[in-house]
Amino acid sequence: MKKLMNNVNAYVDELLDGLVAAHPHLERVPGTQVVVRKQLADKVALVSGGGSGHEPAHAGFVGTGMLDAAVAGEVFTSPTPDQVLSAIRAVHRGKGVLLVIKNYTGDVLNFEMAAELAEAEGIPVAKVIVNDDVAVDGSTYTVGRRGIAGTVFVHKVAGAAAEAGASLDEVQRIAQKVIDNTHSMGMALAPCTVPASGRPSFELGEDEMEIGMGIHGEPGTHRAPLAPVSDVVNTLLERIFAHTPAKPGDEVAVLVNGLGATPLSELYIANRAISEQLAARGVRVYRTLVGEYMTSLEMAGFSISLLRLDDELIPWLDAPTDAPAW
Amino acid sequence: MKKLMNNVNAYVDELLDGLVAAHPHLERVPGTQVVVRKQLADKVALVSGGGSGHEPAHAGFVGTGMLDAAVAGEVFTSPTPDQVLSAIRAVHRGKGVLLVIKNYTGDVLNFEMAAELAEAEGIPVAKVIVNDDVAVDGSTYTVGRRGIAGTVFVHKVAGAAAEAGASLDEVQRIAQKVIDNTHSMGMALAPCTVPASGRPSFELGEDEMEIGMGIHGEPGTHRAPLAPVSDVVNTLLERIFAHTPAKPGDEVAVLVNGLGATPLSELYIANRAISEQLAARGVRVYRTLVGEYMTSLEMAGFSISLLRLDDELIPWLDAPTDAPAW
Amino acid sequence: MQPLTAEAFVRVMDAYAQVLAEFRDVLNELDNRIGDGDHGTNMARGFSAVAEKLKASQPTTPAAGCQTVAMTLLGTVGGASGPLYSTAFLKLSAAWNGRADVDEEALRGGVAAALEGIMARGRAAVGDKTMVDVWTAVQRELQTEQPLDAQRAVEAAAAAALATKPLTARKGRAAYLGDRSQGTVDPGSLSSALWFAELFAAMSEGVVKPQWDLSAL
Amino acid sequence: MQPLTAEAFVRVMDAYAQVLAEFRDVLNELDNRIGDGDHGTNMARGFSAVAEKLKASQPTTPAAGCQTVAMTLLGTVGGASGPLYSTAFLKLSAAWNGRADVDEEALRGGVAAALEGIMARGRAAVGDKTMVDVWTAVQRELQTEQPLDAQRAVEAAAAAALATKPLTARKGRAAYLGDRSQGTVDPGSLSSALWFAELFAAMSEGVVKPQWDLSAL
Ligand SMILES: Nc1ncnc2c1ncn2[C@@H]1O[C@H](COP(=O)(O)OP(=O)(O)O)[C@@H](O)[C@H]1O
Ligand SMILES: Nc1ncnc2c1ncn2[C@@H]1O[C@H](COP(=O)(O)OP(=O)(O)O)[C@@H](O)[C@H]1O
Ligand SMILES: [Mg+2]
Ligand SMILES: [Mg+2]
Ligand SMILES: [Mg+2]
Ligand SMILES: [Mg+2]
Repeated sequence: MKKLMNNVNAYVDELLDGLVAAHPHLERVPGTQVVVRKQLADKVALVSGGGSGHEPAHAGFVGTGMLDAAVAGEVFTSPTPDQVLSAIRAVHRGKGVLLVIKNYTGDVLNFEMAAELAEAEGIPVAKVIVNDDVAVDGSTYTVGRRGIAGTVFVHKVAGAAAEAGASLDEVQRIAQKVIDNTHSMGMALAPCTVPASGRPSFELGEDEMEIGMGIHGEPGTHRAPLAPVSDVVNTLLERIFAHTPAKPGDEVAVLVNGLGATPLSELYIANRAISEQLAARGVRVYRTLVGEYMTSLEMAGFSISLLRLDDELIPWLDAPTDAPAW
Repeated sequence: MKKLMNNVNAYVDELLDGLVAAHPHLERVPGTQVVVRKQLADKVALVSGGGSGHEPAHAGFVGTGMLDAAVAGEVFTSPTPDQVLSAIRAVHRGKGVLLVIKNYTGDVLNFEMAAELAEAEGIPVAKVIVNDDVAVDGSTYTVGRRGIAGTVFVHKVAGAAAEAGASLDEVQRIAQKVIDNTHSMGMALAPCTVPASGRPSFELGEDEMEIGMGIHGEPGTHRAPLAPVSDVVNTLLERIFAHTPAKPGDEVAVLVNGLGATPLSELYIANRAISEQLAARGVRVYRTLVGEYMTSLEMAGFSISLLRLDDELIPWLDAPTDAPAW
Repeated sequence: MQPLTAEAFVRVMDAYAQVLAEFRDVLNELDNRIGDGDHGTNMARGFSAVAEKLKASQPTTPAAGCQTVAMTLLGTVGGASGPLYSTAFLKLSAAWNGRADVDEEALRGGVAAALEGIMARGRAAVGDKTMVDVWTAVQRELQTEQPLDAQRAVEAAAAAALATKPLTARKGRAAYLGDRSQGTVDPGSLSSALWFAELFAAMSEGVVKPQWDLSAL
Repeated sequence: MQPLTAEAFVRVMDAYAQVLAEFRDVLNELDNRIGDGDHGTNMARGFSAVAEKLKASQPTTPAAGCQTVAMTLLGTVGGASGPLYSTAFLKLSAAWNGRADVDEEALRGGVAAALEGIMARGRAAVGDKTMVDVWTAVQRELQTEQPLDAQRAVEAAAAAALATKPLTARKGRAAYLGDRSQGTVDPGSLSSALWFAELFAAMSEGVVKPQWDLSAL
């Protein structure tokens, strides 16, 4: 394991220090792994978070018009409820707090417990659960789909609505609308190594790729021989279009998300195929994001997220934000 | 070699297609590997470029207030003069063109020949040569220092001055001032693989790192056993401070640049050490950029660049830009 | 069965922390096969903090001890198992409130309440290949066998853990594996069975704790 | 020495393109050791384009042929070697302007002009471990030996290329290696020596081209 770090046990603590040092409009809630905006507005507050190792998610999305706080767990481990509660307390300004939770049992349970504790303190808390990953979606189990990179669209759109003064109910409705219209799927070429374990999260042959890979190395639909990226894009889009409500003539936002080690050049090559294939499907691309938004340490691979847009969502998507990673 | 691509010979062509598809304010000059702003302003034009494989450099820095055109060579190979000439012709609006060249023999020669051809056509061309890499700087050879990630500061500051209407001489002077005040040094943990060759650019043992690594895998000062990142940062800053004019009390901009495969979390951990060590040296950090600005495909590692600031440079550094990668 | 005093409860938790340190890699390995490989790390981190907290706070009742366990787990474990074990101990604490020690009847009520809490929080049913399978097995023993045979209860817990092996996970991270989750014992079931072994051994002399054949997990 | 006609020039460039295809991996390997490993790819790409262009354009004078070579290299090679070889052929073209063929005197003037062009552009001196070393050796032969012994010139070029091996590079990418650039023949010197071998062989019957011992490079 080759990593730029000092102490494996201080990995999250040190990265959060380095993050607030780089972004002076952010600060840590002392004694916690919570990053908040220094200037809080008198509005509904948005809190998200999850395990670390997905940087810039989520602290990189804290800023005007996006999140008010991000809670960082250990690498790939959901944060504890007391941490989430600290975040809720730190950002609540009397208008209530929306929790944006990715659909993992650990995340859901820890955020839910924090919500109960906060409500016991009289803080109105609403929540939405993001489940954009169409790779795992079957009737054989009942946990539902995972939340992956499409979560960033929820932060952006709901954050902009909150910044503009929408009520907690309204922000929750808009966030849920984004979730209902966001569908993602990823793939991986090479694993990552969790610092505490020091071992690669999985093994893939030199000519293999994993289709449907989650952001913690959870497997997806199948393992397949390495293929040209245009074919890979086709596989991912086929499955996304089995779920997205986007039809010919609709407008979408596209997120081409790198998992960590994949060069931007390759993401652009993928985006070329994506834009061609969306055009062939008659879907119009309103806006495209290409880069690293929700990573898996140094995993190689990428995911595609589509958000179907309408006249309500577009202005919030385009609204200004000073979140460093948008 | 595991890459998201279709055809090794179309690597650059396809990535440029994907890039302009993602960024609608950019377009390609037809039949070339040149990316330009669609809306050109009536001002001094800035052109930069070099081999591909350093994305987002340089096309990601094309936009209002930064570059007007970026010329992309084959992966790690300087572009040819006819390509550079196409860029110059495409963006010249009667006020002259500044070429921002990284100090490699190939880049210098090809850009210089293009400049001569453009001047023969009556286009006033000025140039600056960026040589921020303090890793290689000795009296035994006469090629001077290499140009690496600090180049981005030149694009930003000189681009902002040009956007504000400065003359060609003035933009050149400001660019040169940035160069004189920018010093960088990098290191690598793992090599990259040029698509056309399919082989790793160098080999490093499981416990080794290369200090002073260039952005094409050129070696630097020495190979050393893997060390805590705070020690690595100390090594790089020691050498940078042997060259930078920054003194205690001065203000600097800091660029913590990932080489491709290094997770953002690790860059933040590095930035924590950097900000502590700069504070210990009495140097004030005016602004910090952390992320991938000039990469080496999927090389693992990072570089630090310091730009010493003054009252003239700060406003240009902070001026708005719509370049996607700033 | 001898009633569990506050001191005995602290000893149970201390012994359990040691067992978890021993089983950390085993639990991680099971979780690695069908989850994200951190169940051992999570549990060892949480319960070593619990053991220290209990030593420092010296609870005077089992209920107070359970309250400390619940709060400590809440702030140290994270993941899916953190809130679930925390909920279990919170429910035990509520069930045992006001008692100096825990007799068989109190245990019956406590385990039923804890299981209800785990199920309410995690929404898993028996057979979903989670710790619910083990807690349910113990709860059934407590319902059907009165007075309880502690040795049988320990063995029922172990058997329930082993019985998760062929199942397809329907809750938690392992569920994303679908059929590929078959053939591995659920790590949370094993960690629960390990706890019941310590608990019953403390409440009944001569209980023989199960020998785990690691290659059979 | 027999004067070089336009047709002979085209044949030289065609033969050279084939030699470069054969030596591509060797040149890449040398460049890999002390540069970025692309000199063979760059040269093979550029001169195969040159061979095609010349076949298509059928130049009527060596000067016109050199002009085509220069312009083609300019748009296909890139890197350091592209502008340098392009400059060399541009200077040859200027020096041979108006001539139907190239005799020894024209060759002398052409090589001197080309070398001057390479040095003006690349700012390298003899001994800096670049192609300048090879062009200088040939230019010296042309200056000092009149009439020229083509075989000696070919051998002088090869010897100059081999003589770069122990040198420390002071120009080009290899210079960043400092002392670590010692012990490898400069790839641009080898590619230049290969060209002179083709050129002189075409201008003088019976010239024996050097045998390269790859393990000695
Ligand atoms: N919904 C659930 N209900 C009950 N137990 C669950 C549930 N989800 C997961 N578990 C238990 O939690 C264990 C995994 O815990 P752990 O690995 O610590 O958390 P995570 O899955 O978040 O990494 C599983 O082995 C299972 O026994
Ligand atoms: N300044 C220079 N003057 C003359 N020749 C040079 C100079 N710099 C490099 N060269 C020649 O160019 C060769 C390298 O060419 P090539 O590998 O194609 O370009 P690059 O170095 O840009 O990758 C070297 O072997 C050397 O002979
Ligand atoms: Mg986990
Ligand atoms: Mg090169
Ligand atoms: Mg786990
Ligand atoms: Mg080269």
